[in-house]
Amino acid sequence: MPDPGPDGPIRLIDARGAWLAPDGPPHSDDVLRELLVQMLAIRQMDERFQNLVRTGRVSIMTSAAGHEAAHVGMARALERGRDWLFPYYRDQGLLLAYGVPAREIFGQMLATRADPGLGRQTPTHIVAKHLRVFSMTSPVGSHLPAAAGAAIGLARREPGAAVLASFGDGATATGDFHGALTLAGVERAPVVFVCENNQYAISVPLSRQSASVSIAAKAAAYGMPGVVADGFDVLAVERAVGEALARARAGQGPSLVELDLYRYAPHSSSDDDMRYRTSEAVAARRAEDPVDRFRRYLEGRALWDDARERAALASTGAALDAAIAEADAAGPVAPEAMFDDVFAELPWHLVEQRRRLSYDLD
Amino acid sequence: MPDPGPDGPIRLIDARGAWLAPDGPPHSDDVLRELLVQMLAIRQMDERFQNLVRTGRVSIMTSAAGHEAAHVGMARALERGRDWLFPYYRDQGLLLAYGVPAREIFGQMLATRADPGLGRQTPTHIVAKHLRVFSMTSPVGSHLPAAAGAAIGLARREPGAAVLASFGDGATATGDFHGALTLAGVERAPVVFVCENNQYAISVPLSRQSASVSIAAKAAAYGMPGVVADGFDVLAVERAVGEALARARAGQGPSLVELDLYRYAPHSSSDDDMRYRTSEAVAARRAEDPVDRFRRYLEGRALWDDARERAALASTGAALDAAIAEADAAGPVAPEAMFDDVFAELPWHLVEQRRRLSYDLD
Amino acid sequence: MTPITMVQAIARTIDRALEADDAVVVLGEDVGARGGVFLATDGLQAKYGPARVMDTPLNEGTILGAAVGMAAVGLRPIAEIQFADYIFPGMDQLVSQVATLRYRTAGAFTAPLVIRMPSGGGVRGGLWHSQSPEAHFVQTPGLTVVIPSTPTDAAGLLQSAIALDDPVVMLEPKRLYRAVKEEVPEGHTVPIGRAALRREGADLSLVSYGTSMPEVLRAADELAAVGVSAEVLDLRTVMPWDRDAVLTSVVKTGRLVLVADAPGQASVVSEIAATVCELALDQLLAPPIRVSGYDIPYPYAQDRFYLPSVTRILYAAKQAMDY
Amino acid sequence: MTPITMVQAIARTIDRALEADDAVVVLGEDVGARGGVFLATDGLQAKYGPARVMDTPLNEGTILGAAVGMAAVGLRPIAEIQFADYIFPGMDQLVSQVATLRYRTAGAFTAPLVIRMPSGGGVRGGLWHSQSPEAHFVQTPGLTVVIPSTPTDAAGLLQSAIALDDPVVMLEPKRLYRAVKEEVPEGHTVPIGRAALRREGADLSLVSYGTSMPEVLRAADELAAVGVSAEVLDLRTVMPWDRDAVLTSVVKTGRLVLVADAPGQASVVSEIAATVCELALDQLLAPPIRVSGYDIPYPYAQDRFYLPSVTRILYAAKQAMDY
Ligand SMILES: Cc1ncc(C[n+]2csc(CCOP(=O)(O)OP(=O)(O)O)c2C)c(N)n1
Ligand SMILES: Cc1ncc(C[n+]2csc(CCOP(=O)(O)OP(=O)(O)O)c2C)c(N)n1
Ligand SMILES: [Mg+2]
Ligand SMILES: [Mg+2]
Repeated sequence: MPDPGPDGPIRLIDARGAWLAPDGPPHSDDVLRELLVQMLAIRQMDERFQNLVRTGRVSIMTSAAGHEAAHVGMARALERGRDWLFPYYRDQGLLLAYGVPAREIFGQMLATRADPGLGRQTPTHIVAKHLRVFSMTSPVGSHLPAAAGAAIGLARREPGAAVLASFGDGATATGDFHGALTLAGVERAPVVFVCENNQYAISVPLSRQSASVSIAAKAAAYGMPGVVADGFDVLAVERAVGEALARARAGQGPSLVELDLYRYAPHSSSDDDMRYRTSEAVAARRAEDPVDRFRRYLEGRALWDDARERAALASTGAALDAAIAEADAAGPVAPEAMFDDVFAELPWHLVEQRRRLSYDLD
Repeated sequence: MPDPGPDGPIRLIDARGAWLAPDGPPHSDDVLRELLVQMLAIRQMDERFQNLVRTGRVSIMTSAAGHEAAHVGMARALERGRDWLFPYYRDQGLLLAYGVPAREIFGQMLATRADPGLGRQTPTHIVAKHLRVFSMTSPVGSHLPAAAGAAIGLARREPGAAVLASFGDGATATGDFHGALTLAGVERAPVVFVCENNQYAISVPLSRQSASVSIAAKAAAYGMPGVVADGFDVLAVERAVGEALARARAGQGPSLVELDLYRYAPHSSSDDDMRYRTSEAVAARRAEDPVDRFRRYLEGRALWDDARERAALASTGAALDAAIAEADAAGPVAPEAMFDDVFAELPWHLVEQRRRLSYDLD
Repeated sequence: MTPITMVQAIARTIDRALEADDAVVVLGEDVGARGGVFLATDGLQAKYGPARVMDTPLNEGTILGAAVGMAAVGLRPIAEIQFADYIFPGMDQLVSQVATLRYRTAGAFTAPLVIRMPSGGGVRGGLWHSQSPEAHFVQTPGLTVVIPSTPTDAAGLLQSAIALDDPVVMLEPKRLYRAVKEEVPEGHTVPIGRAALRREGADLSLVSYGTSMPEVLRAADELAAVGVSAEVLDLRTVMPWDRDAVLTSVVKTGRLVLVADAPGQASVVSEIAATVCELALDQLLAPPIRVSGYDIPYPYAQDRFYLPSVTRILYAAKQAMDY
Repeated sequence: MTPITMVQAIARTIDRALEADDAVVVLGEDVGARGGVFLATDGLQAKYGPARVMDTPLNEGTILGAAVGMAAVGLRPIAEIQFADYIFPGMDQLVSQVATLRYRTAGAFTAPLVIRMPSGGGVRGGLWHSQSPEAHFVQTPGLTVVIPSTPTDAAGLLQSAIALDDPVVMLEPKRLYRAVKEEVPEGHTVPIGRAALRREGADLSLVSYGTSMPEVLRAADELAAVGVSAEVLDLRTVMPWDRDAVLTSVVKTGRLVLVADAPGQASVVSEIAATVCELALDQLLAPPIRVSGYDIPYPYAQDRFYLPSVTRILYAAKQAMDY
């Protein structure tokens, strides 16, 4: 747990589901239930991703388990159609909650023609321009300068819009993180940098990634406010990110928000986390699970029960399975398609290389 | 002037030469006079550099005018033979004060065989391994990761030694600055990062380089102490840097020291600073000149007078001119020498290329 | 029309682009009040304001990455890297973000950037003010790479680069920034991918570009004086290079000398030599010979010995003629 | 002797180096408790402690720069870049700091580093887990570049690289990490700059290295089956490459097919093709033909179509034989 500063992290609901904040909940009962449904959906999607890897249909995946509250809270804080989102490879839950069609998400995972990116990228590197969601890159932190640049551009062309850029704790050590926040600070650009601090960059714990008291504390180096929110509390995430986005939209400059959370699964389906942490340590953080916590809160207010849970799981599960089927049905991308989009026009050397590919296809 | 934090910048002597500190001066009268002589020497060397450029003998130079107190104070804080120095291209004054022979410095400027680097580098990129002075690179900030690495290595092999790395305000925006301080913080490495904040990176003022209240304030992002010292006060520099080095040597980890100063000359002999600042602005900061200030302090204590000044200038001037003559006398490096030291052994393609050079030499 | 230098032609072209299209912005280190260290953006911030001609913090990766983000929301950035030598701190942004954007999004996003950088030696600048790193760009799929050698081509290639919806790296031979003045017609464009025939000739093809063009032309003159008719091609674009023009010339002359100031290993001229041999082996009367910069860091003391000299070019021509 | 894989051979060689010399240190992301994502440093932190096997923050420039500083004070660092694709954020440190240190200090300082990185495709890793960026290194004066294709060569080249007082980049074909097991003798060294003759042949020279070697050997087998005797050279070092071995073979066979998985433009194979043509034009019975990775970002969906296939190699061989 990072040092959250004098006032502690932003938290509205405690680990047992009790309401903590002086004010009441910010949403109608329906919306509150919807938040839980979204978190459950992310977890269901995660299981399906794991399955696709296990059956060899997908080569690798990075699990969002433990990030559900962060993803749903961020999605809720964004204004669809106005704001821009620059996510990273672990944000499939954020994209699902934000409205990216599951068909496109699974199309990307399976690299079928249902993928708007035509199967070019590593699984989970989803793009959704129709929702103002920028493309992901694998090099950690490398999307952050673009997020700052987009915010600078928006301030000039669409004042009132903001950018949200998300990334992991490991990304904070990169030169791109530093450059992006430096530029955003100087330009007072409308961008909110949200760190999904899951305590690890693969095996490297935060203590070996940074010696600052928290990630939020780094904000001062860029002349911007920094706050820590409990990343297992969906409403705290929504509030912290929402306030920062509101400031950005109002021309009050950038912010850094740290979401304190925990990665349940190994870094990726290719990782073995028992080499660097114990199952007891994982279990200890799972005891504060964001989904369970929010469910308990809703149950305490009699907004949720087993019947609703079963219904939600059944309907989301069916929708996800239908999306997989649709993604599959779109069929594989053609081998020759790998030569498209390198340039707007195919130069002569690629014309010839495409021809050479045909030897392999006969 | 950066926000120096609650206690203001470290300053022992004010702009008019009055003693401010509660304690007395840290040095004998002889040493105090020596500090002035060194600052005067740096200024004299600067004039000679300018002359060499004017006469076309050197292609470019970056002036140290305004950095004299910083250079002499840092040189004094280091322990020769124990500590390591990772300087940057504007630090010729620091190197002179630290004991790099003027013959080597001018040899480097003139790219003669008096240059231990054999004329390979741009003027002012001096190297002096015999004094544990590392090689400079032009890419701004790019020596800082090496400084952190050297400190990590020293902690293991020579506990009690420290590293000083100096750089400009512009360097603080680079990814290398961030990576170096991040690593040093995590490793609690014995390194002191000293920023010679001369307010500009060529034409870009600090306000467009960083939105933090000061450069020293960035230290918290790396879990290390940060202080601001008056970079026009040689004893303040020595104290701030000296204390940080002492902490490093004692195993108490890295520090960031910001020296608030001002560049008098254009960025380089190829720059025209009147495009981006006024001569009035320059004059305003020159009114607090570090050399004048220290001279006034010494005069106030009757440790200095015109006769001493004349004698010092004459003797240093003569020594510098002799060094130029010596550097010249060493003669130019041979054209073929440009093929040496790319690798320990010349590979076949360079053997042939060296042979081809001979066509140009006949 | 007043004759202008290459750097003036560049500044004028940027000026017109800023004037013609609100979406065009300029960003880089010292591009504002300073007007760029070579004055390629002289006076533009005063004219268009700091929001359109923007000084950035000292971070090349951030310059390129920010330009990508600006493009995502509809701008058309012209980014300056102060010296080509300083592309390397921004190399990941160039290779990973800029070059792949169209590809990895199947065209949903594009990177219509121009990335300008003074390159090449011969100015007594030493190790980090002299490099010609074009081969790094040529071997990065997704980048178009142009290198002018005249004021007119600089203006024309830049104009085409600004219009293109894909990222273009423009290397500007700094030694030629003020070497000559030409009357440069306004609005002039030079097609990307097309070489210029500088001299017609029958005996030998001299193919080059950028910094080395003056030496190549002088060598052609000296060859003419001894009765060797050299054809001279200035590639102008090195990715994609003008294969048809090169092959046409080589088929005609049967002899090829390639000249460039960049280091020779895995270079543009190596690529061309290999391709010509693959496609026109039987038309060759002599092996293609490459005259390159040396494969060493660019030395300060030997600045004038590094670049391909007229002597070295003539020596190669003689080898080809005598083969 | 138990047969071991390439990655085991690498881990063992690093282990022995740490044991033999206190000055040797390992640094990189996840090299500690995790043992590296491919297990090339498996168990070493437990054995030698975190001061000698050190996890770094996520910053490739810092890894390389810190290694340079460690070397300045007497250490001999072995740095791991987790994937070759992630060298680019560290490119300036590699090109500007590491590669030039000996040169710019006239030998006062050296950079006796080994920089290891898994490279190449064929593992369904997509754009940033598949690249082979060796040409970037080859054209950077000051770097030595090795690429093994067998467990024994991996151990032997690494051993030589650790002993060398200059920086060595070792690209490790990740597709071959566990492809075969061999008995690898302890303390085995492979000289840098020396190719290995994998098959003797009379009709055609197949020259390759790294990731593509298995396809090249299979192609040689298929050629043998149809009566074409192919000589196969595995370069192992691509800077400096073994010119004598290549020329000797080409002079013997008169035909050259070059194969590598990296993009083709301004590549290692282009350099070799150009050099062979320059030096042995008259001995060539056919033009040297290059079979390369495509000049596109490495696609995920078409992972298995990207790499030079046996079919493409055979097609090139046929072209050379039929010429
Ligand atoms: C520049 C770069 N270096 C190394 C890697 C390999 N890598 C992939 S993810 C990762 C850890 C990232 O950790 P963090 O930023 O905390 O995000 P998380 O995966 O924990 O969500 C590393 C080192 C990479 N993708 N990019
Ligand atoms: C990576 C890089 N980018 C650009 C440059 C060009 N350049 C040389 S000095 C300089 C400004 C450096 O300012 P600062 O760090 O404040 O040091 P100062 O020169 O003011 O002492 C710039 C941009 C460079 N040398 N390196
Ligand atoms: Mg993490
Ligand atoms: Mg400065």
